[in-house]
Amino acid sequence: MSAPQQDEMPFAIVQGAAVTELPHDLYIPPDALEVILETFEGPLDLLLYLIRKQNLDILDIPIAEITRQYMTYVEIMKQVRLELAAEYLVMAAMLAEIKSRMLLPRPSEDEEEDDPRAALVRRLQEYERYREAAQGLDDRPQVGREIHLAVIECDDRPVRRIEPNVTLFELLDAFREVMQRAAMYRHHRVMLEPLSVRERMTQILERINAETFVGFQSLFNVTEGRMGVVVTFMAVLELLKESLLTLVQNEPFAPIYVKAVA
Amino acid sequence: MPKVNTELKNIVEAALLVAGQPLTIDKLVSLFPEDSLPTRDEVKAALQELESDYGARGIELKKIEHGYRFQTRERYANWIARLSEERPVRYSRALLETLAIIAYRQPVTRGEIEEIRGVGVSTEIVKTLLGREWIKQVGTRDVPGRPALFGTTRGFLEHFNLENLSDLPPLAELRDIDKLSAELNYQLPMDEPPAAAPAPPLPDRE
Amino acid sequence: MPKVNTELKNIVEAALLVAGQPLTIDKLVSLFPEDSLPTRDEVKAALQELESDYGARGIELKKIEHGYRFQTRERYANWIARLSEERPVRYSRALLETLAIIAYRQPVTRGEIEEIRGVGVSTEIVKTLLGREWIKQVGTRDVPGRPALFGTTRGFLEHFNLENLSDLPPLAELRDIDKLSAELNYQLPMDEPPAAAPAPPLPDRE
Repeated sequence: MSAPQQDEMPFAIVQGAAVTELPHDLYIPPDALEVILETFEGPLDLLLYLIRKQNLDILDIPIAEITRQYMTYVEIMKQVRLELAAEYLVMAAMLAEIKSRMLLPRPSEDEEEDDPRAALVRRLQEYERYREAAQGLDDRPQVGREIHLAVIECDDRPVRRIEPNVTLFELLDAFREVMQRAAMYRHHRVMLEPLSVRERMTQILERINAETFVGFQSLFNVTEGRMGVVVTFMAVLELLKESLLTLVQNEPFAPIYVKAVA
Repeated sequence: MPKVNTELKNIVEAALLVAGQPLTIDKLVSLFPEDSLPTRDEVKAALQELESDYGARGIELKKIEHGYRFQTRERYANWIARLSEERPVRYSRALLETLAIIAYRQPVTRGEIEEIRGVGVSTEIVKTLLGREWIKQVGTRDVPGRPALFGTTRGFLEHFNLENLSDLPPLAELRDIDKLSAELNYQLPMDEPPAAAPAPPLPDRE
Repeated sequence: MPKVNTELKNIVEAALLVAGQPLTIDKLVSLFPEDSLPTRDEVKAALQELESDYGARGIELKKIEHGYRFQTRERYANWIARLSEERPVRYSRALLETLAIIAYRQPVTRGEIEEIRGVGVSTEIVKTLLGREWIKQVGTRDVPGRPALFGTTRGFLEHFNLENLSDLPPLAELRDIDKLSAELNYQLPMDEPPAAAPAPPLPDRE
């Protein structure tokens, strides 16, 4: 697709002139063009490529020439690729600006004027060192590529599992969240008994079963004091309400017995 | 017996130690390029030398059917076992929510938990909580299907360093969890009894 | 240096070979029961002996941060590569450059990476690096938007066979801008590159 099928099909329009042939100094076989364009990691990478290709020193870029080559590339990229990163155009503008500043008359000798290329050179250098570092990283021995971890099997290795820890905070946080969710559904109005009653309900259920009767009074532990007795009583009432236990009294004033609902 | 080439032996050693499965002699031969294939006898000789090199080490070379592999010496099994003690996985949010609902709503059936959470509770979660001995079945509800009722255990209280359930903050306070967390964190580590907090007021109803 | 106990050395050897990941000295100590804990120095001595035992073998003991692991020697890579059919993954330059900037400049924001590279950093790349656990968010920069600051992880060191970050070769030196040729090429337009400028020497290392 990048190869020119007909001479009249220009690759690009550079500064008003149609480019029908790839510039000689691009050194790119036409069918490889797109692949190559895609290998550039951005405008800095392209610039470095142009500079290095001509064995030029970053510190001494012939800005006019490099700008011309850069523009050619950018125009070609515009033609063959639908999307061109905006950064390429920003760079093109920057190059044009540097070029024009360098055309201005030289400032007087005693005036220290920064080379207009300075900022660009710094960026290029900065980028280049990381580009090299990236190459250096890739050249390192990597696990799974040059080096492999020794790991031997141990069949009958008893696995001792350690259970994850959970903090009370995590538990409460989970509960808060679920309650918030539940609150969004009105019809799921969740009633919460005092926790002490809830706990006592569990304890009572553990003590009773469906087969044998347990004395009602034995559920109470007087050493818990008044509050404990009340909690137990509420728990029994709650269990009754939820039909989890039955109370049996054979005759008035006879002992009351409790058993789980079968 | 051909003399053993050190490079050959090293390559065989490295291959066996990274393969993760027994390697046959043929497989070991195949690691070499066409133009420098060792003979099967040479590989066998390398294996024999390796076997004696590791004669008194922490691992040993074993022949398994037609393959060879390194394995740990059995008598070090106890030490090695402790290696795998780590890496506890984290519990899922679903599990924590289920546990929290059981704590606050006990005795409660799985169906009721699902109703509150708005989503199903997997059998896996219930099993994990039972296995951890944080919850137990305390009865069944007298409705069709007779679903199990779950409640928390002594182990639950111990893990969360609670003397009893009413040490859990009432729901109303949960809304201000950030303030609460500061206090709670203060209570950890678990060994210490909770700073004698006054019994919280009876929880509000929602 | 305490005399090395063979059993201790064997256990350390077996544990490292079973673990398949770096183990710290503390972890190695923890493999022993309370009543026979070796000292850290004893374990260190065992590691040193192992290192020299394996000095000319197919695998070597390598230190990564505070951990130790056994790995194949790089020079046997070609043989070991034939063990498995899978081709090792190749990473794109964009990914490697991003990683290099994070490694050398950490902590660094995505915006700063983009500034250096001169192009945007795709979310895909950041995700891949996070997913491989080579980088992690280490904080946020206190500027508007509070962008995430990234740094490398131990997984990064492990993968690239680095004992620590200072094992990375130094970045190429930034040459002084003042050395810009005094002779600005004012002679525009020019189609030819300036005569001089021989290939620059390899950049010095810092």
